[in-house]
Amino acid sequence: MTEFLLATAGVILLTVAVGLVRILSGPGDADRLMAAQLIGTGGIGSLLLIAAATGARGVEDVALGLALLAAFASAAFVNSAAPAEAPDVADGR
Amino acid sequence: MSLVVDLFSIVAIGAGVFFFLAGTVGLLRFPDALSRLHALTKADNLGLGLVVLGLLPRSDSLLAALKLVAIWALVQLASATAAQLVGRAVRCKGTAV
Amino acid sequence: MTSATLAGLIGAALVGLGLYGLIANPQPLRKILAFNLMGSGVFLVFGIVARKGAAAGLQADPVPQAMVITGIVVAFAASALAVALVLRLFEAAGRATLDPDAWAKPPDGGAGAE
Amino acid sequence: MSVLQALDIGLAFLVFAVAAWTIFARGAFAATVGYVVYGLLLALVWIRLFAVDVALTEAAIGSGVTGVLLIGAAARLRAAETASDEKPLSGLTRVFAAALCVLVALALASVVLLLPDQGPSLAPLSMQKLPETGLGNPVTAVLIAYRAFDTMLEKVVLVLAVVGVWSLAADRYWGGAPGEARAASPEPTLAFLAQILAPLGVLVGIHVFWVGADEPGGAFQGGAILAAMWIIVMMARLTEAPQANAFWLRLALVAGPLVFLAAGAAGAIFAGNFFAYPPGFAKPAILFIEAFMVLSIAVTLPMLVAGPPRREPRQ
Repeated sequence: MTEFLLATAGVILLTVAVGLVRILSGPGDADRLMAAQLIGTGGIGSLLLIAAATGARGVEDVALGLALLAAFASAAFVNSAAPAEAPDVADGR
Repeated sequence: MSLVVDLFSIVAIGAGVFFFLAGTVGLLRFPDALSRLHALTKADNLGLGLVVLGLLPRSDSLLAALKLVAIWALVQLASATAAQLVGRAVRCKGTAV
Repeated sequence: MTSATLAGLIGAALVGLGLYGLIANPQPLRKILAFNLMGSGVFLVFGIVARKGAAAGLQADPVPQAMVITGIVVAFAASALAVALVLRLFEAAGRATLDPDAWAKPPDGGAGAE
Repeated sequence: MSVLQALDIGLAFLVFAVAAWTIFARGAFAATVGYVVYGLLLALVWIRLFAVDVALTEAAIGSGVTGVLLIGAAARLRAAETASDEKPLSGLTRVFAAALCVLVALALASVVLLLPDQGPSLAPLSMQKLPETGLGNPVTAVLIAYRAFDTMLEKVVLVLAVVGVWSLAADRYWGGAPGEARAASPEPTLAFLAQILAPLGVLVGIHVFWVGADEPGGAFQGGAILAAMWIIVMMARLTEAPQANAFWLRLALVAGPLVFLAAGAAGAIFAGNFFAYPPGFAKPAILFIEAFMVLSIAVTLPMLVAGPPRREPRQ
């Protein structure tokens, strides 16, 4: 079972790596921001699997911290891209 | 009993990995940023949910199990919000593309 | 090769990579990034010392771990100060370059003096 | 080769590749996003080294808070990048620099390879004295008891960093608030996220601090999570950054090192040595000090991210 957990963690990391190659190259900043999202989800998944396999204690808290901070990159981007004096970005709908 | 648990974990985590794979395939194949965003946030979150589901019976305490569920819920929230924010950045061309 | 040794080797490679970025990247923000990379490489080398000091029922020596924790926090404080300096330079002068020759020319565009 | 080894090697390659991306990427923004990814991968490596306390710190500070700082800076410096008048290094200098860096990396790598399998360790000593502190987590014991003086000085460094950042303010802004004013209508999506995330994050932060006595966690990690929650609330413009001359803010900034120093001095009087804790009373003393450290860290990190004051102080 341990082997299975580790192997799945590896496969998830691999898919994340392949996704990162595609996403980090752009073309736009939006694509690049998705990289933070991709590694957030995939990284937490493989973190939990590795922890379950190796029996490291207290790893749930690390994953919890990562999950809390998963949206921070996008939030920081939106926050600094749209300064306060700019008109509120309309939805265009 | 432990065989049943193992089988459950293998099926759930295996399905989770499949969705991670599907998400990456979507990233590679979809032509524009918005549909890539769609593939990424939907498929990967389902994948993480299934991985968490598979790990649930293996956690050693109720608190640990609750934490696992909380992790998944928080990632859901973060992904949904980030997808909204990034999607909006794609739409208003001034800041992206 | 153990996973600890592997992490140590990655640490060594990161120090080299960060040092190169620090020298070769002209923009100050990129230099800050490179410096952080170098720092985390050093932390990883610390990490292998901790892992190889596993004893007394512990899986890693706590003393290097504690030093890395304080190190990460101090590295963040230093980066924040550096970023603030770069942003202030940009705000005050309309550009953020470390190239002394560039300052001889008048600025072309940018935020302008405050 | 076992599955674990394969995973370790794959992880190592991934870390190295993302690190190389942050150095060689074309745009500063792309590089900073790479750095956020790198921070998260590093947390995975720390888990593999069984240093969960460090992984927690790396996750909260290395990836999360540093990410906000760098992405914000990259977005603001975009204009500087397009109007860049730097000339890149000449080819020859580049080759020399690369050679130097390869040499440094090789020297470090050989040191790593020459380390004995069972290195020198302070682990037995820290475990031996652990019962006297009343703690169960030796890393916390090192931070707050065995090497308390170090940690106290490190808190002073944080305060000095805030003073350094604040001192970059223009004269007329001295004592004012950093960042933009509170928006009349905050960005709705971000506000939604912040309103749900902040209460949960405060809970998690306090939990991480509290379990830090016995399990992985502690004042730095808990404080950093609390700090992140204040940062997200400020980013959503639900609240604005406080004025730098606010008395409560300054008190909160120095409370950690001040209480720590006072406890150290009290140790000299009551326990016979500077930074000694009286026997049987060590754990309450440590938790008391840590609580103020959490407060100071939770206030210091957002102030460092917010930057120097940019508005005139209100009287």
